Amino acid sequence: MTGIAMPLILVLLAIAFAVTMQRIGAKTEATWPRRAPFLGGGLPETHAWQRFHVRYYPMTLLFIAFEMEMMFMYPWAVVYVETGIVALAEMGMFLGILSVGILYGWREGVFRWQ
Amino acid sequence: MNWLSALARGAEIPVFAVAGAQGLAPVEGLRRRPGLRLVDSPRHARVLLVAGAVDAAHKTALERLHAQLPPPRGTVWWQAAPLFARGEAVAGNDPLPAIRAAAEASDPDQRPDVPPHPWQGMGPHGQGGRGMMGGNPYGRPMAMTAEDIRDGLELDAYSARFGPFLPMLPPGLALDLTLQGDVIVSVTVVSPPFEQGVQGDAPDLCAARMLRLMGIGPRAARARGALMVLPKGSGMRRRLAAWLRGGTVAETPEPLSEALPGLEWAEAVLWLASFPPSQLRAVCMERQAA
Amino acid sequence: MIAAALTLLLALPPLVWVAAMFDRIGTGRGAVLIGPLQNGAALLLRPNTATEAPDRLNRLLAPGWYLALALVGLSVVPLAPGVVASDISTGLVLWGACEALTVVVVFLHGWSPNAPLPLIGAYRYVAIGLPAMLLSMFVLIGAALPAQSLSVVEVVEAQREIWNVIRQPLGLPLFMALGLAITLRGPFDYADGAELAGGTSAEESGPALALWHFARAAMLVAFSAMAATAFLGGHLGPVLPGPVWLLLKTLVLMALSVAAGRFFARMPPARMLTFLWVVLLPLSFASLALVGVEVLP
Amino acid sequence: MTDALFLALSTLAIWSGWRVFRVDSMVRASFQLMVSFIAVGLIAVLLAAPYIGIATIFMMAVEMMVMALFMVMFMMNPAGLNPMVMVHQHRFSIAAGVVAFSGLSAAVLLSDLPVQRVPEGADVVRDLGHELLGPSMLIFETAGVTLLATMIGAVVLSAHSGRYGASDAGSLPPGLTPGGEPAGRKPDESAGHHHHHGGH
Repeated sequence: MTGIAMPLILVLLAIAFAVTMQRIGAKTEATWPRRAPFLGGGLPETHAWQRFHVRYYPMTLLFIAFEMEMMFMYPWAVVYVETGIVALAEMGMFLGILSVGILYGWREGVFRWQ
Repeated sequence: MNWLSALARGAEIPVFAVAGAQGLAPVEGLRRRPGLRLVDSPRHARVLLVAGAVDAAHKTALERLHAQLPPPRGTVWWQAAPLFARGEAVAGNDPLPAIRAAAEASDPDQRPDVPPHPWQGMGPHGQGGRGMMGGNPYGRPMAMTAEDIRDGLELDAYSARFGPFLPMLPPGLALDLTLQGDVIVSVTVVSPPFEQGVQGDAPDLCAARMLRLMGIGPRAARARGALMVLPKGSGMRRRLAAWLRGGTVAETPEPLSEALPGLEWAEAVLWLASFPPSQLRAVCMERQAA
Repeated sequence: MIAAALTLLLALPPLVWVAAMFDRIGTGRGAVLIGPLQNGAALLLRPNTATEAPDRLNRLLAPGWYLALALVGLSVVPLAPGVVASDISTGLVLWGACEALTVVVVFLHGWSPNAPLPLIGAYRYVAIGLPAMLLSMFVLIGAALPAQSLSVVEVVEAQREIWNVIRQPLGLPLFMALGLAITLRGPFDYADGAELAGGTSAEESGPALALWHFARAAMLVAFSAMAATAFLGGHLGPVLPGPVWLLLKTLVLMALSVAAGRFFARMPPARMLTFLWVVLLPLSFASLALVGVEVLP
Repeated sequence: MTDALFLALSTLAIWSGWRVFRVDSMVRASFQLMVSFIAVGLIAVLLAAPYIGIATIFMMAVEMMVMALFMVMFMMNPAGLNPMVMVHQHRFSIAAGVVAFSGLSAAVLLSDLPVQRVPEGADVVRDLGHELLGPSMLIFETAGVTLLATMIGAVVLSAHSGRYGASDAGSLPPGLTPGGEPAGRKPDESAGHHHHHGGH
């Protein structure tokens, strides 16, 4: 199982390339006015890093549950044709159950900004 | 790297344009000029172009912006009185020769090289901070928790002055905003948009500015689907449709400090862009006079 | 395997150049051929400036990771029968993992400068990038059904009779939605849009910015090659040799993606989130159900 | 080749796992953990589990992304601008770590591990699929229901918006007759705050 060796080599190559290229540009001294974050001439009071108020957090929880379920579908897809109608029915049920989750989430407004 | 420099010589000059009074229409006219490219952030630019008069109250803001162009950088004052002694002033209709010249220039910073707050060597680790959240680590304090207007989670509120030269806001509009996440919690208008005259309210210009924020050009907008992406009930669809038909918009916006809180950033920016600059200026001036 | 990888590495820069040309066509700027190269060279020679207290390591590496993900995604695409750089039996899942990691990398790119506009861009992108990934999972599973395998090689072989784009007509448009999301384009460009003055790259300049654009274009190439393979039969085709067919189909899909990115307007993110879950996701259910009924023996 | 890859990947997994507790930034910690999991996933691929391995990478990418969102959202000093110690209950955690490590090592070394080489070219994904649709069908369907319960639970606990408006504004349904009393069960007055609380 060395099929993963090639992707790893490609990752290393890409990173090496990117780091080398970033050494090309001219060097400048980073003065404080140069380093200030861009706000169109305005200034922030604080650092931008903060306890960021994510407005879609219920969606991410729904998403994780959904993603978990999707992982069952890959092996299912491989044996689908062999198993035939049973597989169709089973996955139909499975997806039906989860669609209820999406509908519920929609009704409760989790896809809006909180 | 000689071949790289030779290749780079033919490149378009990236220009960050600041539109002053009566400057919006001329800047929009530069958008399709070959030889230069208007960019959204000063970090991407080689030349700072100040088009139209900027009053002295904005001198510091302009100097800050100037410092954010990576050096070497140049400045061009186009139909504007220079606010600091760098770059070349152009009065005529074509700033391109001056921009070409500025692309060879190398202005020094206009602002003193001091951190926003002193921090070096302070605190237990020398990074200027104290404890978990205190002090000024690396020159700035950390944001602190505050009430939120939407979901009642007390997370950090980010307060900053946005503008007066942010490309997605009307030129000249400076707002003191408090954000929680990307939702605006409170708004104070610091300075109103610049006077743009009749040209600034031209329907095609207003529509093009709004459509640019939606990521498309005016040609794609002829398919009416573009209107569907705007939120219902905010009047944005109506106003953009009017502009696309070539009509003018004469609606008066609500005062910004009441209309913007509760809006998420993209909505707020689109809402502002859906009014002609003159109307926004009028409503901000009214507030300041009162 | 090594020959295929070398071919990819040699073919990627010209294809990135072509992607940059596509981006330039129709903007009325002229110099379609040489313009992107000149602008790229000029950008490489400019300096990158530090921001206040940035996450230096992640800022340095983010464009590289993005490029790496594009390369790994591209490497599962078979160039001709039996010629594939990463010969792994679960290629479709590996591609999915690259999509997921792209969201992480774009987030890091926006997080690392410690500046407000990139930060907002990063968070908005996560909101849209995550559910957009579900679409591609459904349509790629739809492509795996007739192949009875998760290997991309098998997916191509299963299209000898009939291409997946005919079996699963909704699949390609839905996959293109994901493509626009991972290449930060048009209606799905919540990371680097104009309403954030460049979003996650608003604070980048010089080589870092050039590389980010390079990686975006490389991701467009990777996505188009994958879409051509999963839906348009990949290297299959009469008369011409396989790699030429793959190249032609990839170019067509690149042009289509660029055009779609220019044509569709961007919604405010909350609206797009609802649209994704309530309209596009059920459509991808339907697409899978359709292909499921079709391939039943 | 495989051995060298295994050694490199396990070193990466352990090193980045250790870094999780040494960095100051929540974002770095989350993604260090992700790197660790990616290395473990790749080791699983080496162990002839190509689906489980790659799926681990896939899942961990999105899960660590979401974890980073929540960590930054709720932790003080999320970017580690002020240095801090990521570890709480230092001594206890060291002891727990030592006990867990020695216990697991003992389990690995002392138990009689089965030796069943996966035959070359075996299609393990297909076997997994047959398992899911055959003997483990009930487990599979139970997982569906469990995940639905998870979704509903997550929405109930975290969402502030509701069907009838924001939860702290009462989220009351409209009346059965126009202008009538709100339909449904009356919230218990004495119970104070009700269930929607948004995770303070």
